[in-house]
Amino acid sequence: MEKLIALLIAAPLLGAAVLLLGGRRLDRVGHWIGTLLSTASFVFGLVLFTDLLGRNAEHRTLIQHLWTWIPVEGFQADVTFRLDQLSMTFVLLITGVGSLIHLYSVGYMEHDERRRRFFGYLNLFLAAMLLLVLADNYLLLYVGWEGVGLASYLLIGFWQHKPSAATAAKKAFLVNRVGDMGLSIAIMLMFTTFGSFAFGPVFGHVDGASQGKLTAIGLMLLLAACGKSAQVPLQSWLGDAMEGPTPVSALIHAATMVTAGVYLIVRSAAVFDAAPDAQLAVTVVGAVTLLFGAIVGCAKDDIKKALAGSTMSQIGYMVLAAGLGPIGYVFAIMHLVTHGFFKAGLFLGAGSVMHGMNDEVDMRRYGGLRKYMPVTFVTFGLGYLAIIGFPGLSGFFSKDKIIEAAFAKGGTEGWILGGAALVGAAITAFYMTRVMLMTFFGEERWKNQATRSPEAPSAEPAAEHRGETAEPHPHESPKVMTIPMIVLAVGSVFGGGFFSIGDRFLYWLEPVTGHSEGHSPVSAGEVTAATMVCLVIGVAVAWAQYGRKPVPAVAPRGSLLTRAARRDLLQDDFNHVVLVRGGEHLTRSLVYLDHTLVDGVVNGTAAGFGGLSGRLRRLQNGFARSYAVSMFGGAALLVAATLLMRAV
Amino acid sequence: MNPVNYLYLAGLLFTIGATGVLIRRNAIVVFMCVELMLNACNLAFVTFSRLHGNLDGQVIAFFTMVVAAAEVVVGLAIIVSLFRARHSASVDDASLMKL
Amino acid sequence: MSAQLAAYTTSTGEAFQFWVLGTVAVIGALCTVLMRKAVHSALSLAGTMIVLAVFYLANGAYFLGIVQIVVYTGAIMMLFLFVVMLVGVTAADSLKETIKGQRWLALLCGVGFGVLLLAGIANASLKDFTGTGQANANGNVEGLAALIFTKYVFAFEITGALLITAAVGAMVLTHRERTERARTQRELAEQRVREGTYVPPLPAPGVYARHNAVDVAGLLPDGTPSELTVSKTLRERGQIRDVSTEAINDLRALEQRSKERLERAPIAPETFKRPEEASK
Amino acid sequence: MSFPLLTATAALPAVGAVATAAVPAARRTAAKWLALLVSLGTLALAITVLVRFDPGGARYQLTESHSWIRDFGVRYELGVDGIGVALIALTAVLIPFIVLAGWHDADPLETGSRRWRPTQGFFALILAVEAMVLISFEATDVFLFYIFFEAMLIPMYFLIGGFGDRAHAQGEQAAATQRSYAAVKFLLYNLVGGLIMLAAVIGLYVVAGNFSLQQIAEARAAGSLHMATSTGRWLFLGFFFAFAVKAPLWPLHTWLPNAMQESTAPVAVLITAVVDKVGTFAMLRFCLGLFPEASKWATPVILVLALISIVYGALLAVGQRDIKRLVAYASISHFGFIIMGIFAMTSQGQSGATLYMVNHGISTAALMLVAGFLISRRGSRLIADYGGVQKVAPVLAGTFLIGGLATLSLPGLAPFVSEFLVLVGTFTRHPVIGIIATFGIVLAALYTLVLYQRTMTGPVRPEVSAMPDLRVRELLVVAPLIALLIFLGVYPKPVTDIVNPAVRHTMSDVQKKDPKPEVEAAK
Repeated sequence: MEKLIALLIAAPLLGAAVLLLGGRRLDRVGHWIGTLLSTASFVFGLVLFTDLLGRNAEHRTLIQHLWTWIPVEGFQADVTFRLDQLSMTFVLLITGVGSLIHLYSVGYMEHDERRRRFFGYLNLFLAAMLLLVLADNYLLLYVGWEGVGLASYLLIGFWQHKPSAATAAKKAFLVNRVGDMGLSIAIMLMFTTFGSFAFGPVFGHVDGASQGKLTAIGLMLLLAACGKSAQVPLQSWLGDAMEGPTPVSALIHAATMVTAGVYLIVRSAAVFDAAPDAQLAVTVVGAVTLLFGAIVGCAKDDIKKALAGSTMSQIGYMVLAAGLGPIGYVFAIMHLVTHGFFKAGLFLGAGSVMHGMNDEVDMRRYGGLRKYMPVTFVTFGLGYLAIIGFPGLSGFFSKDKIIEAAFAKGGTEGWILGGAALVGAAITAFYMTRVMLMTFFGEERWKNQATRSPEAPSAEPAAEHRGETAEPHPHESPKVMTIPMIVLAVGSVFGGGFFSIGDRFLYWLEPVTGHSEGHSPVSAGEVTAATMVCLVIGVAVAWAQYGRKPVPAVAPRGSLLTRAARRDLLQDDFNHVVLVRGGEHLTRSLVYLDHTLVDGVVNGTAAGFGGLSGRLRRLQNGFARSYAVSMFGGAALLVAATLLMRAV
Repeated sequence: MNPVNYLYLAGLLFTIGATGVLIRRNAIVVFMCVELMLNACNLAFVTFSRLHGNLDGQVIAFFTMVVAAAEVVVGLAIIVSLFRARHSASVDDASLMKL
Repeated sequence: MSAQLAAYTTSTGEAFQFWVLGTVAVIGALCTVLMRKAVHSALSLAGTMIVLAVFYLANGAYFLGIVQIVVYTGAIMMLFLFVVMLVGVTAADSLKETIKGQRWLALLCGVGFGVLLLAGIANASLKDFTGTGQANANGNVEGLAALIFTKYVFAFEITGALLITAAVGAMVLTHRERTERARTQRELAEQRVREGTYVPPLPAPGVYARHNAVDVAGLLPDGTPSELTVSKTLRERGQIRDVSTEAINDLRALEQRSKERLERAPIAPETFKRPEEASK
Repeated sequence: MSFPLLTATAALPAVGAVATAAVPAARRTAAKWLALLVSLGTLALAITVLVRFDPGGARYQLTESHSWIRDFGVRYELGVDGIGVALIALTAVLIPFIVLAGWHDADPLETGSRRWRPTQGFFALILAVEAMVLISFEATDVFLFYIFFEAMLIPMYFLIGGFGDRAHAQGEQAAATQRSYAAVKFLLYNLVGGLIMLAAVIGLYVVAGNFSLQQIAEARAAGSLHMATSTGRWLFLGFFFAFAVKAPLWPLHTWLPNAMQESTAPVAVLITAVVDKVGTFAMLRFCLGLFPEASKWATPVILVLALISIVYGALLAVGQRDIKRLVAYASISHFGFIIMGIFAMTSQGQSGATLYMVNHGISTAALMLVAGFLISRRGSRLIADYGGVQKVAPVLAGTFLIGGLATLSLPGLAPFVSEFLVLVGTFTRHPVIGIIATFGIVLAALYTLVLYQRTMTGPVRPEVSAMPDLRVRELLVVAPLIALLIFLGVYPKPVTDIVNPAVRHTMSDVQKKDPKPEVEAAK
């Protein structure tokens, strides 16, 4: 049965290879090949899953050793896969949602002549992501880690002829690289501490390691997580990443890749449990990000960017939960999965809306679309209810548990974190309602105007090919797009409930992550009540602002906070001023110095010798007599020398 | 008196000749100065042969004379042709060694 | 003095001779270097060489002494003089130095070298000496010959070869192959006209019948002397006698005297009458 | 006396060079084919060396030894250890691609240009360089090594100065002057280094009495080698300086950008991927092998210099406007990694460094050659003159991207393995330096992606709109390199197996043990 694990990765990898090397002759069938192979991988996943279910909890870890990767004196890296409950969960999420989104993309990318390559990249991403979650040691995980980074780079910059897209892709990769730096340093630390970086040995010897080392490792892992999961302070790339095609945003920047950071933290539970300081840092990052993302989400008029903000904030929840230790791990993963469903669904919905609206992304030019695209409306709405944590839907279960766990952390930390989580919930309710209202309700602001608005250029250049700048004719998307949305909607409705009934998700994951019931100062009921209150407040405020009075088609200037939030709370400006400008000046001055100083010293020496010889040349005036003088003088010196020799 | 004085004289003459070579511009005079130096050497040789009491020094002096004769012949020939080429016998005019 | 004497002792006579002639030699050398005219240098050099010849003799090198006089002073120096004449005794080449600092450097080196040399000789302790007595026992010439034709025979032969080569070389160097046909009178004349140089034959030197010497420049009508009239060589040697002023003065004096002797009054203007008018 | 395989390996290209040069001027193509065949033959020989080499066997294998200059104890001694084998293989693999890539680089220019480009000479010189590089990888006699280490400069000088890029912004004349400047600079730098090394070589002879690595090693082992500490250090510095110039180490690096910028892409690859490796290789074999004590003494300074090279090179690469120059500075940064790995004095570091030499050779070759194809199409080296190439020439762009990703050492491609090994090896002994060096990977990503973005993405510039995609010959050059990159990235075991024993020997030379992990240390 272990043999199958490799196939999980092999299938999409094969797909990527075939599609990318296949050339134009595959253009007609390429997308179906990609979809097929990802589905195949999903099927393998299901087979393995049933197999795991067949075993009892202790024996649910499958190890497949393929070959020795880097054998060097004292340094052993293997290509080994580890399939346990945690990675199983991810495998199913990735391949499942992945396949759905493949299907969706078939319709969505229909008009793009580079569709084959798009699917190649998608398969490449699946392979890398699976490698990431299946790796049995951190170095192999690192391969997957950067692999998904590459895939996201390629996919964000898929429309490379758009400078904005290319820049966004580069930015994403660079910011991720900073995170990767953290990961590689963490691996080095592990190597120096444990002499290995395979999961088994590392987690086995944690108690033997010094506190300081463990904390350092934890913080470095956190840095990596921040990079990949767009947590403060490395969150700035996610917003721009929306330059990519919407399916990409759904799959990579909502459902799977961005959650890799959470996976990393949960996977390294043993390390974090032994390093409370690192854990605290994790929780802080999580809390800050969930508020940060939420606030940003409130101000964006670009529907995808708003959703990106919410993604950020939801992952903030997960990280927060993961930072809480055994109390939270399970719920972090649970929220991750449910979030995977509804956020993917929301993005696909957004994509469908844009599809119908000539790729318009500015919500201020939407409105009243529910009549025109009912399926999208329903699925999107369900996803909306799920994310704001409407009782009974999946978001409710996972998020509620996280807030509970936050309070259960105890002490002032508990209160602060819990409070943050609650506020987050309120804001979530607000901005999601806002999106909902601006998109599907209110009067139809897209009427009587060309949707191509100069100040908000569309993300999808496909329209430019079609050259449509006329008034849009909203229409429902084709089946191939709606079916995945429906499936995801179902998942986002029932997922949470399904997992929570009898805590089966808890029992499923417990052997890997471990679990402990924190005793919370506030009872579960109270937390739920509080959450509900926040939810209602959020929705109410949103309704008051966007439901009752009409939405202005051009964004009002807004308060200081709003404007800051529109600019991602000035984080980009900070980066630009400090890093970009500073970097530019640094490099420029260095280039100058290299030319003048380092090179100048050498050239200066050369010039000096040149001048010296020029002077000496004067002596050679060509007059035989002056040469004779020098000869004579030399003779005199010789005589003197001989005499001196004789003397001494 | 000690014959070493001859050596002193020889040294003196040699030096005078050398200095002459350096300061005179007329090729012929330069040549004469060279001859002077040669003669000084000869004197030294002869004196040495006397000091050591064998004739080798004289033989050498003899050869010196022969060589000097040959040298003068060629040298003067050169001067003449040089003078023909450029109507002067000044050493400095032939300052073509400068690139 | 006899060979034996010269060989063994250095008599007071020799000492005296040395000091006197040594001085002469040094003075001669200095003159060689310092004389403005090549001829003078050559002559003073010859003097020095003769002195040296005497010193050779005094040192018991009779053969060399003679050779010195015959070959050097006799042949080589004469050769020098010939060349000097051939090259043309240009008016003494100025001793003014053209290369900057050359002279001072030269003097510095010279003095330094000389001092060192003498110091070296003084340093070498050569108090006692063995004369050329038994070396010259059976004749200096025979002694030399014995050496030259036995020990130094190769050197001797090679030197001979050298001499031959030198002779040939000198000939090759000085021999001038006439490359182009000698130009005829006509061509020369035409060229002169073309170049616009002095076309008519050069005027003769000398002034009237008084100074017909070649070294006297002829006078132009205004009484100034004309260089052209004197031969180039004399001109270059600067051996022109300028007699113009004196000639003019003589002329004036002559007229004066002739006037006095003829006692001529100035001719008064008188009216001229016909004779028949006068008879009436 | 078995068949002198090593001599043959080095001799074949030498003979080939002469033969190629002898081809009459009219038969240009024949010369090219001859050169290609010779290089392939050399590759075959190199593979036999690889096969005959037994990792478990003696340190130096396939040895040959003949007396050469008896009076000075100079011997013609050849022998290869794992490191040598790996680099011989690298050289032999790269040269055919270089020849193939430079197929048209030395064709006579279109009429109107006064420059005469002797095609035969171009390929003959390349083969000559290969021969010298090979023999300096094989030589176990210091003097023999020195001779070819220096002789290498002559053909390189002519390759750099004689054959530049076809088109040039400021016209033919300016190009010629810049080329000769670069060539002279290259020559002077390396010559100075070499002369200093010569002094050290002589000093070594004075101390040791012979030039043979093995004899000196035995003497040291037997304790019969009397080398004063200070003497050893001076000699070490003499050697190291030459190698530091060759494998450009800050601040002796400035010749490399000029040389690579002015020479054609294949020659640039020859410089950075093959010739410069001799420097790093020699550090490993001679500096550490002959002067272990001095090496340990100099380690801190050298590590810092290497660190500066890494960061500095990367930063300058970011600031470049010229594609080739950018690659050159990237190489400087990578050489910093290699040197750091060598002097980290850990087996991971040194294995990594050796692996890095191989991988860097391949990755730079891939990137530089593709860049060369790009430049030959547009006739400009300036990044600003490109844009949107991806749209018109997707394959070219793709290969370029892969080369770039290899340069930023993306996991799954060969350079990652070596770079990570170097980092780990350094980190275990010098954590701070290791961490700072890790910043290099971010900068690497920066300059690579900026280069890719500016040249390949964005709206299509009119000048490149008609740009043809890679031709078959060019694909033949690039595809195998990329395949090699991926293979060695996924399965570097073949190389590491060969390298590890050699590294073990080196480690024992310097009498260093890898630091124990904390957990085991605790026990």
